[in-house]
Amino acid sequence: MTVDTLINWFATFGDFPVLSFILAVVISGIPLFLVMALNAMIAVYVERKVSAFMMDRIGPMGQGPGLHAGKWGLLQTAADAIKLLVKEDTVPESSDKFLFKMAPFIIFIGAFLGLAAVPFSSTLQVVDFNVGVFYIIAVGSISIIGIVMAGWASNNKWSLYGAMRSAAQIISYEIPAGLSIIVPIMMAGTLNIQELIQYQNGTVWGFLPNWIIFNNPFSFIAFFTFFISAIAETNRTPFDIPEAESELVAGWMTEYSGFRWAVFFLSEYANMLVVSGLAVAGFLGGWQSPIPGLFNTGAWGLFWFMGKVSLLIFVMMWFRWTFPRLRVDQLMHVCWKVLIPITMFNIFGVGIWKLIFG
Amino acid sequence: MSRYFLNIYETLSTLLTGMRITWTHMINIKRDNVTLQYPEERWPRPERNIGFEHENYNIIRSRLHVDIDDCIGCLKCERACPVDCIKIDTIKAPVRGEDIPNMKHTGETTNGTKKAMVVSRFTIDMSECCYCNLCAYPCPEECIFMVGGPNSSKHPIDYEFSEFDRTDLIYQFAKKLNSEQKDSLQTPIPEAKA
Amino acid sequence: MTLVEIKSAINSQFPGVIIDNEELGDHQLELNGDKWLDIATFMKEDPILSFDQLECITGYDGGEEAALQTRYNFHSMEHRHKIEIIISHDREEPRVASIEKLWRIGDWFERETYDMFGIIYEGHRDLRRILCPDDWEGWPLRKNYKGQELYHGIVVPKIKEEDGWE
Amino acid sequence: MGVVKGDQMILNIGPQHPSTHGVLRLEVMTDGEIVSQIRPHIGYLHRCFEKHSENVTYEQVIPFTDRCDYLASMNSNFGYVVAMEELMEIKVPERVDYIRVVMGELNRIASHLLALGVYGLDIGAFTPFLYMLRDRERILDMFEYTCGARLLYNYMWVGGVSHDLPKDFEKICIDFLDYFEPQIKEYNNLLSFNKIFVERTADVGVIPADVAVSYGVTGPNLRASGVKWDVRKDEPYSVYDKFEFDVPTGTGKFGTLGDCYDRYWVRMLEIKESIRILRQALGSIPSGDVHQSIPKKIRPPKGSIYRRTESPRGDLGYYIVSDGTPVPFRVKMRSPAFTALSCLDEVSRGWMISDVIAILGSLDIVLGEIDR
Repeated sequence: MTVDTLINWFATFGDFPVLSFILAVVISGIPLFLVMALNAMIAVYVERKVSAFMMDRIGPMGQGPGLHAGKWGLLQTAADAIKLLVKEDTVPESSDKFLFKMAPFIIFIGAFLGLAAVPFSSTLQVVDFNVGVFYIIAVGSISIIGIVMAGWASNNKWSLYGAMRSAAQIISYEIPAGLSIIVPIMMAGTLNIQELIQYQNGTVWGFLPNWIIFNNPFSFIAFFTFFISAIAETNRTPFDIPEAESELVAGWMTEYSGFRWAVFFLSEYANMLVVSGLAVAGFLGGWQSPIPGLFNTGAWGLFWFMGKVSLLIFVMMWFRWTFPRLRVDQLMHVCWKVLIPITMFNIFGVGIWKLIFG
Repeated sequence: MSRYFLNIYETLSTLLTGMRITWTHMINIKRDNVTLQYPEERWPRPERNIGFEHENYNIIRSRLHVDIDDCIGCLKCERACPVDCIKIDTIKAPVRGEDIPNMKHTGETTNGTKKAMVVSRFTIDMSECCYCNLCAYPCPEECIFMVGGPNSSKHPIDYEFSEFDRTDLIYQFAKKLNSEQKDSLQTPIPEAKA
Repeated sequence: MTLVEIKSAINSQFPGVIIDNEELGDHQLELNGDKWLDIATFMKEDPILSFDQLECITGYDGGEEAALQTRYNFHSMEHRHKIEIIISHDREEPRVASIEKLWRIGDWFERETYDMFGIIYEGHRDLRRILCPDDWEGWPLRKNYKGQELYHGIVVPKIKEEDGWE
Repeated sequence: MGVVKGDQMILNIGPQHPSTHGVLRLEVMTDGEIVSQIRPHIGYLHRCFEKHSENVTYEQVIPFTDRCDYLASMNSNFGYVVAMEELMEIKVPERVDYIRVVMGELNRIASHLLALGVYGLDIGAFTPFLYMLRDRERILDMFEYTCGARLLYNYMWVGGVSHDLPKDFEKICIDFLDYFEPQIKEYNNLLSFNKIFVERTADVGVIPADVAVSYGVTGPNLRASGVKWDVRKDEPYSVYDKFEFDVPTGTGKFGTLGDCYDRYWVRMLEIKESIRILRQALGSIPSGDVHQSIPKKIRPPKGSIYRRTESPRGDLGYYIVSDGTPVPFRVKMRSPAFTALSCLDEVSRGWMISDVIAILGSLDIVLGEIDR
């Protein structure tokens, strides 16, 4: 159900290209936004529960008379969302008001555009670019502009620190992320996400699904380097130095409240979905079933894709509630001195592998 | 060079150890959970028979309560209080150890001590109280105590006393005397200074 | 080392600085404050005394008639002996040399004593109030201290109210 | 603070900040992330402990000492009563001494647990904090069982303790120790040996031994710098001379001697030593009356005393001057966290902002005690 199919379908009713284009974009954009909101709500709830369980707590619970937060606290995130929406939207007196108000939306746009190219199943993808992988990586960088805007416009030293750290971090980690995703691109020989997933059909080594991660040792390592870089790009622990709450209070989000802050939150979780989606599409076979040849059709694709994405998001949460946080220079150390050499080596290795084994 | 790979190995192994621990805690949450759903569940409060013979010494640090019928107005608790949250006024009783029915004043405590004073005011400001329990020890009649625990027979426990107004936390224990009743007694004795 | 030995060591180096005071305890030593910096330097650097740890500086106000005092508790990590040095100051203008450069903790301890007693440590590089606000008036721990009534328009609560309980 | 040059910036950390451990304000001169100077401003929590003490009787001072070091109230009480008993020349029954040691060591464990947990939080690890708080809670439960209060105990009195131990206290305490000892291994695996944690703390904020002594840094912070100084061992008070325990010192386990990791690790080792003391003490508490030597009226003779004890944060000294009345003439508290904080400026110059937080956390300050 891409935009293209919608446009083609509208074309059967007559020739009105501009209107049909707008209609198609809106019709596919609204579900995308719902996906984003739903993802944030579910992810926040799961994150709360996961963190609580890891810490020997039980997290939000709604018991007793009345409807506190639903059974097992299921309505907690809904209540939180309502709270955030009705909260006062404070804008600091000495801030750059225009940029301050703009910043959340720029970040939102970055996440939203990235989501447009995520292949939820073989047909369920808003736009199927021929350079999809490249597009997601490129669009992901838009959020840096928003973050720097937010940090600068807040006129707060903490925000500025957070923004600068964030910019340095995201720009640096794009390099290992890009270098890692080159491995599947080299193997499949395409930048199109659907073709990339199609390439991972069948089996490898006799019994394993032919996912790129299992294809050869280099791509196995490449998955982990990509995943680590992806975590860093989404500013999550152990790379959450831009919003390190024990150092920078809340980093670039310090001055934000209410709805604008909720937008940041939404984008953060959407970004997690996007990078996990890219990792799944590039390395874990996308919407392909883990049992080659079985349950591989129709809605199963969505199920497998979301299942794998959820697994990766869970691992991100798992990291967050287990690890301490790195320091700025250590973060750069990991990026430039560990990840980039490894990814370079990987590209080389995959090239050799392709040369020898086809 | 080997240092470089050793570092990577150490990092991965220690991180995985940590992840294993949080994972075990997560899947064993039913066993490990320590949260209590507060309004529905509560911690058991320690109630114990303390190890020396003074059985009525209190072990709960909760709201202060005064059995005003037992109070002889000796001001010991007032003097012991480090933050001066107890305030007592007394008026000399006409006859030592006799009931004054119209003021609901009893002449004798439950221990049999004859009272020489009518307590006209006994207020405790629980918002100032620091729960040090110093007032409970010197009381000769054991009439000031923190509620609950071994004293639960005298007064039920009250951990969760909260009010909307600060002044509501000033507890009045003395029996209300109007000005005529006060005048009918002797002139108030100025309170002793600590 | 016992107090007697420490006493004789100081006395041989700086004759006449030790003030005899019968009331003092067996670990206390009252000194004349004029050469205090030299004595302190000697106490720290002399290998036999070697007081490398300044445990505590206590300000002391004996009341209207008596003097203000600074009491230093020294301890030697090396020899494990200790001593308390008492230096009395003029009430009107309490001044004594600062030992902040010898023992770095003297910095904050002297600031605290200055804050509470108004004793001025000459040569201290940064003698400001430390616990009270910078613009607080009076020296709180002096016995004749009267608290200010208003501080930036805020009523300062009395330390112990006379009869204001209601 | 001096002149702010063009590429420098003054950053105010606190008084409201997640990791200043209270209301501490740090004026930090930074050049980018690098810190060039720190000026701590304290006094936000000043509650006039010393002035108050001159207006209440000797026994009424004890609740105020609770509130100074509110994370180790038992040890605060302990220091005061030890000083008072020395001033009044009271010999307390042995049972009282044993009970005090048990309580003091339990509170040391509780305090160190909080220190370590919050340190993890400063570095960014959330989970160990809650594990440690979970175990600290059990210690607080034992305190509640003993004296009715969970945080501010007013338990130790001059000449005795307020309540005798419950009859089954020893069993409960041994049960707790049996449960608790294996937990230390888990903390270590989860936090102490975690490579990220080690990288963040090792070699950071080194306090050399001479600097530490000059700044009057005491307790675990001093021992982490390699100076073997423990008041319990070197100037034994109460019955500490009867127990066998080691004084753990820093070894530069992963980095340099006296770095943040050493300070963290010494606390971890001290918990183990406290468990050792507890096991010895619990086995041999003599019987007796805990109230017999409490004086009816506390009127110390004229004189003064300076006595220090080992609180979880270091040498907690009380300077008490008596003029023979029931009201103290002067009470001065030499607080260990006060001296530890004073060296922050020198130690953290040249490090990054994140490291300042790490160093501050490793000093384990309690603002209630610093400001008094």
